[in-house]
Amino acid sequence: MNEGELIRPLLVLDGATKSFGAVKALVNGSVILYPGEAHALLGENGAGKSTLVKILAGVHQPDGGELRVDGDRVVFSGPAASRGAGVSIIYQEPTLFPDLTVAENIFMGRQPLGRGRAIDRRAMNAAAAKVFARLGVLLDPDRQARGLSVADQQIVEIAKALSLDAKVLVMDEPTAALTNVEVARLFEVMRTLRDQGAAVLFISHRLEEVFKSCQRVTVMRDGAFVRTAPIEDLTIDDIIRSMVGRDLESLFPKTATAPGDVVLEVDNLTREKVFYDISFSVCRGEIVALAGLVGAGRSEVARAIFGIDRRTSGSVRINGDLLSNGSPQAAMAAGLALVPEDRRQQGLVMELGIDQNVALASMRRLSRFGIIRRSRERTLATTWGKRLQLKFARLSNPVSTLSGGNQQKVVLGKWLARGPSLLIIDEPTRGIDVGTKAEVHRILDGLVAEGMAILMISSELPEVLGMADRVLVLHEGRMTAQLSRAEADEDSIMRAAAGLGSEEAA
Amino acid sequence: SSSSTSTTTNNTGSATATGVKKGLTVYYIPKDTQNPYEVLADKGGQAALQELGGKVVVSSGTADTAAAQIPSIQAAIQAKADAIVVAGNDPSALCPSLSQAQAAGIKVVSFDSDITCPNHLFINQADTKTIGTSEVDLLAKQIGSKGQIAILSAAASATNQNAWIKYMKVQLKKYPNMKLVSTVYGNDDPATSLTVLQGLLSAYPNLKGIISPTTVGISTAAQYLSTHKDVAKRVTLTGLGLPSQMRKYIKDGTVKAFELWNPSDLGYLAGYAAASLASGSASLQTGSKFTAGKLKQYTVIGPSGTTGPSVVLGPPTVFDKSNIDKFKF
Amino acid sequence: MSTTIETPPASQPRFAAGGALLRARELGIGLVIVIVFVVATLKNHAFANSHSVQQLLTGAALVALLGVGETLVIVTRNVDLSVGSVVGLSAYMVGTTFKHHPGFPVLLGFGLGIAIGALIGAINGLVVTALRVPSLVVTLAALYIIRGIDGVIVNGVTIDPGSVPKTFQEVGFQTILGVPWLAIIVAVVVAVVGYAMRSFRAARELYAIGSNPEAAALAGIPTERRVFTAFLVSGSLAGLAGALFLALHAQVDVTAGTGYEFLVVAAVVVGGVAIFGGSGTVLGAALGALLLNTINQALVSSKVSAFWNDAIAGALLLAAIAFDRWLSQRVARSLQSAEGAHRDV
Amino acid sequence: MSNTATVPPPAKTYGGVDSTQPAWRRLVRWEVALIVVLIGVLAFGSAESSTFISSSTFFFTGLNMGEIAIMALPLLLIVMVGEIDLSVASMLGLSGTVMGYLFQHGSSIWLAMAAALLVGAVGGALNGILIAGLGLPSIAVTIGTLTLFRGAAEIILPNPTTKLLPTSLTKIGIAPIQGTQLAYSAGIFIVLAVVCGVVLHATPLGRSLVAIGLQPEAAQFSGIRVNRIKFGLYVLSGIVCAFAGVLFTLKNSSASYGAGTGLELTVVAVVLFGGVSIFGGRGTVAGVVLSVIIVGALQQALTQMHVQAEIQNIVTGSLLLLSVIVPNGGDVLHRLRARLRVRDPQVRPTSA
Ligand SMILES: Nc1ncnc2c1ncn2[C@@H]1O[C@H](COP(=O)(O)OP(=O)(O)OP(=O)(O)O)[C@@H](O)[C@H]1O
Ligand SMILES: Nc1ncnc2c1ncn2[C@@H]1O[C@H](COP(=O)(O)OP(=O)(O)OP(=O)(O)O)[C@@H](O)[C@H]1O
Ligand SMILES: [Mg+2]
Ligand SMILES: [Mg+2]
Repeated sequence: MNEGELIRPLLVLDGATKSFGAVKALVNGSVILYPGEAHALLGENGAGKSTLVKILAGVHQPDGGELRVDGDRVVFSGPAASRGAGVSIIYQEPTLFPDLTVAENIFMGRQPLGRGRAIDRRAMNAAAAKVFARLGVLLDPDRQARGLSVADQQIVEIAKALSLDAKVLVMDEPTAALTNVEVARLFEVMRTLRDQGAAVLFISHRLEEVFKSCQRVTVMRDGAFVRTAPIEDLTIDDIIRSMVGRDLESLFPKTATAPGDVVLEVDNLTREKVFYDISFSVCRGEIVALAGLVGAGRSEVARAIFGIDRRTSGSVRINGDLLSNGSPQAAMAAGLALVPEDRRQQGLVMELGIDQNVALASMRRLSRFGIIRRSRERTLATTWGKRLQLKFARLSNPVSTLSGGNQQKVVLGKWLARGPSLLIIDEPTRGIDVGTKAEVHRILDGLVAEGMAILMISSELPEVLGMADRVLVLHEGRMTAQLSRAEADEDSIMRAAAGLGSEEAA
Repeated sequence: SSSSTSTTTNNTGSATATGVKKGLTVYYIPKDTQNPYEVLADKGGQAALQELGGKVVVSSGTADTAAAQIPSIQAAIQAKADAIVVAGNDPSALCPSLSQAQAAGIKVVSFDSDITCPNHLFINQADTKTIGTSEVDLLAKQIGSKGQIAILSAAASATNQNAWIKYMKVQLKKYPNMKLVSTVYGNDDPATSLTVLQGLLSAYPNLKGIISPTTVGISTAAQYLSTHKDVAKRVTLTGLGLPSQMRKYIKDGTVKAFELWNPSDLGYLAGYAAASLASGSASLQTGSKFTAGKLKQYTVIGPSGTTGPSVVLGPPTVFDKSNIDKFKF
Repeated sequence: MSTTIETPPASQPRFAAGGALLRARELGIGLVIVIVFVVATLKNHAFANSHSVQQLLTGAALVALLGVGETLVIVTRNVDLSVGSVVGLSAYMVGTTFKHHPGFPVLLGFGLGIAIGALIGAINGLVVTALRVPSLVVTLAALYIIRGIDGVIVNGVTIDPGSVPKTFQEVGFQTILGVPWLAIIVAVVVAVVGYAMRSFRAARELYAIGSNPEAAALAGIPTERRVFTAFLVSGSLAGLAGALFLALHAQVDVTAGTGYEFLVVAAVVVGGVAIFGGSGTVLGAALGALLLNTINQALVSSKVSAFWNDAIAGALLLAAIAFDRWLSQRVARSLQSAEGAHRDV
Repeated sequence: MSNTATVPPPAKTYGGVDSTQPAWRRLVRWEVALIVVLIGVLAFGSAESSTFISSSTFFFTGLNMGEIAIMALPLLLIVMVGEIDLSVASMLGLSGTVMGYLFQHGSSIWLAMAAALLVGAVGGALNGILIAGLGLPSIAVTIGTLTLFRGAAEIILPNPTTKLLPTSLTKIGIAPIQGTQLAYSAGIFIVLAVVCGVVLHATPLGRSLVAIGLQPEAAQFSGIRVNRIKFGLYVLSGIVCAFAGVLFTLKNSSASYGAGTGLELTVVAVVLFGGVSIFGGRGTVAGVVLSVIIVGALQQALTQMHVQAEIQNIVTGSLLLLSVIVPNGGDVLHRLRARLRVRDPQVRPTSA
């Protein structure tokens, strides 16, 4: 893209700063976007990527620095202003209106008007259908957004951004919840946009995607600009080094362990309309991965085992004895722990302090005569904070002030503090940077070494292949394969996930 | 609780000719601060105490509940008042507080709606029996003593209403062809009164007459009839109402006749009674006499049935075209 | 996903499902109203005569009108508890104006009522949006304050029919072709606002705000201005309702409109408006009000002892809420099972 | 605020808009403000009325606020989990009615009281089933039961009781606890408040309530029995309000179905004025206790000064408004400054 330097940049953010009270989210946010380029923005959790995005979106007003669009200095008083300037955003967390139709979600505030400035629904639905066609998805534009799967929610977000035909398209981890196929489609769309002279700012923790789709890379660390370079001048290791600020030892540390006796035994587990006849077992000292496409029903299996959802039929045994249906308390008593998929809603009470969150699952143990002892609570949090290398200012700070990776560590600590015999962990590293990723993997490896049994749900194949002793594959709520570490590879898992049936099944 | 005071200059404690001390403080505690009927009564009370060189404090809540009246009673105790004149929102819920007041040496007088507490004087607007019977007779005269009739009352728990209704039923025995088909309660709230009235009319298409022994009820009903001539043609309305509110309906013929006494006279009498009790110039003994200024002399009647010692203001006035303009309240 | 061709364009049937959701709510309530009406008529034929039908409409009119405004507010995930007190104040103010300025133009009377309501609505909206404080608390406080002010003004003096212009009162009872004026006015308001809520961007943004406030902000919706408007409308309609209250009763004391706040919220919820915002129609709210009033009058006319009214009304309210939930859950489930059908590889 | 799937709890303003508060704000607690207000009220009262600072004022305040205060405690807990109960006053009326009816018809006073409490438990359970069980919105449900309970009371006891209750019990309406100036109901409130305070602020259950109020789903995933706890709270509320109804009946030495009509708003106001967030998760018992005292003292002061009841309503409303505005004052200023920062010349981008 060297000839790119000759062209006038579409958008320039220069030395933007932003702090939230004590937290310095952005020290030097700088990025230059040229027409027709896909530009990757990389950095660890909490590096300040989303904050930078929210400044481009006009959600946050920067404390300092300047922003130029088409060479003119601009100040975005709010999202509307940003959009008006031709910048469209896909936020990290889906921002849908569950009560409105998919089409209205896409065109809110810009609905096509008919006679008497009244909204022309037919035209609106047609337009939405067009965008979906572009993305190669079939979603009913007239369907309520409530009940959309995580993936579909992300699809709608993308459609929303595309429908704006913006000069600058910013995507904050749009692929975190997508299937490879959808990701591939998204990349095609990105290409067409670039051909039309738009600029794309792409944020992802999946470096392989970045290499597939982007021309230039900007790396951030601790809220500050580190470097910008053409992709071809970089190797994965260069990028990781400048992200983490040090060399990184293997991403998937895996010490072979001999599986002990069976801890979890699932037999013909069924939940109507979600999954059917799931049977498997997990032993001490092994990591069993539950693979499949988003929407396959893996989380639901986990929820049913842990008792959040009631199972329609089938049985769950922990260390031999039956687990009563629909009771997380019973599951916890039996030594189960579930690190859920959605940190912000399910894993943590965002406004409670770090210590109180860590203690949340062990309050009884921490209290004497029914009174919680704060001292013990703090000790517990400190201990696990150390063991998990948690980065935080004060234990009493609300977890909302931590970055994604550190939030995930708090959830882990909360459950490990109970010393469970089986740990179910759903998307252990979704939206977590490589550095922290490696840490989390090391922690998991250490746990199985100590003889814990782990059931890991993951949408990232490398993670599955790297960490699992055995791989179970789900397709539309049915188990299509059980693969040993030896049998498991990219191809065999994807075939099973796609429901094409693997060799032995065929 | 709401208040307004009226004082007179000379406050020496010496007894006057009527044997009533000067400088007395009487707390008037109406059902609520807004009830127009009782606003008139309170004014009468203030006039009385003015004449006696005393002072009236009007104090009550905004809602017609006993709970809202209790703080006012407490204020009277705190202020070392000489007497309390109260219109009970509830027959007995006020008794504990009033007994505290009596323990503090405060004389208790009730008016408009009586209370069941011991040792108090009830100022009866008109003999309960008379009201009950006269209402029925008044209606009977207008509808030729036959047909279905109904009662539109205030709250189901209002003592005075229930007492009158009791005597109405007794009197109805004299009219075999008049049938009381229903009693509905409008809680002295225009909207509720209207709803129940409408329900009443659709439930009993050939209803002949309605008695509404409450000012809010009768005026609401009158307004409805005056705006629905077809209904007015077949339904006759009477009851207890304020001339000021009913004048229009008497004039346009919606209502032929209704009755009431002068509320301010009622308050005025209560004021004199309270002052006399507080001065010891009158007692709860049957036959005890006291003069009530312009209203001349009154005698305490002995307890009868649920009513304790009481004095009766006098027979109610019947208002119709002939006299309605004479009354300004 | 890649083989999207295989999956049939399931659009049509699901559109039906979506539409059914909207229709079913209003239909459901309409159905219940009819049932109550029929049962009441069977118990007492007089209930079906044109007269009592008119009464059903007039009786429900005011609450329905308030329900329309309340719907706008609740849809934005707020609530307005001050409506009852606004009715009281507006009714009395218009009344005194007529009393002390004989010959005050009738139409201006309504204008005055609306103006008073609008003022209070504006204040509510301003406090809620500018200071970002929960509307439930703000409007509860407003309820206390306005009632207080009303009491100070009224001070035991009733407005009596004599001082209310005849033509003004006629709005309260006159009918055109057997349809009460009140009902017509409310019907017009419902039609207009209902259409706007379906078809105008600003109105759709109200739903968006209630459905997901943060997303609304990100979508660049002027959240504060919209919420403010909702309160403004609610206040104005309450003011109008006050004027109509005066027209209907021709006499006003301090009790006017007491307890309406809960009645209105009840009607709105029965009408299928989600109490936590995002969905619901003004037509539903109006029907909810009609249902509650139908129930009340049916009870009286069916000669059920007056003492049973509240109990039965309360029970039916609970039933209505439960029914609505059951309905929406069924729809949601049908949507979920439908969803994902298209997501195969 | 439980039934919206993808929506974060309304109180949370993370993202969306700048949500951070200056450090000094954490020091300024609403409770402190309340104490200031209380001192103000006392000073004002004693200045305006010679009889204000007196043992009888103290007794009367307790006597008048007792039941309201007692009902405020379970409501506090319910609001903490993000729900509400508007049926409290109707339950007070219903339980009193049941008690009065049974006693009137010759059952022993103790049996009558027991029955009243039982009714409270049943009524609370009804709320609990509809709200925790079926997941219906509590504000709508309890408006329904508000009407239902009052109606039931009306059916049971159309006319007030006449049979006088045993004076040994009704004296709680006249006399303070021996040797003190404390009304019985107030005494009971203090005990309950202490218990409530310990439970809410120091026990796993209390912590669970906070978690549920802030983030129900996270609470559920942490093994907290969200629905069971909510159900329990409503049953508790029912019983406590029934108990308040018993006290109320004894205090008035008679029962009538209208008892406590309209008190629900007062109770809600007292709780909110105590600084409890209507969205749940935030609130203290201390705040509620202070607010009870302030409201009671204010009523006494104003009544003794012959201030119109209407004015008292205005004062109550204004205080309520302050209780939500003052704690937000910091944010408001913060936002205004943010606004001003944006106000500098806004250059519109021009497409080259
Ligand atoms: N509204 C806020 N209030 C307080 N702190 C915040 C806020 N938003 C972000 N932060 C903090 O600012 C830092 C940067 O956050 P940001 O979300 O930009 O990181 P990120 O690079 O997007 O991380 P991730 O890859 O996990 O999304 C983090 O420490 C985060 O906790
Ligand atoms: N928010 C939701 N509301 C309703 N249904 C959902 C929701 N999320 C998922 N589903 C449905 O539940 C099933 C499983 O979805 P889910 O995304 O949990 O599967 P998954 O394999 O756990 O995917 P992942 O864990 O990678 O997100 C699918 O049918 C999906 O459509
Ligand atoms: Mg981010
Ligand atoms: Mg999942």
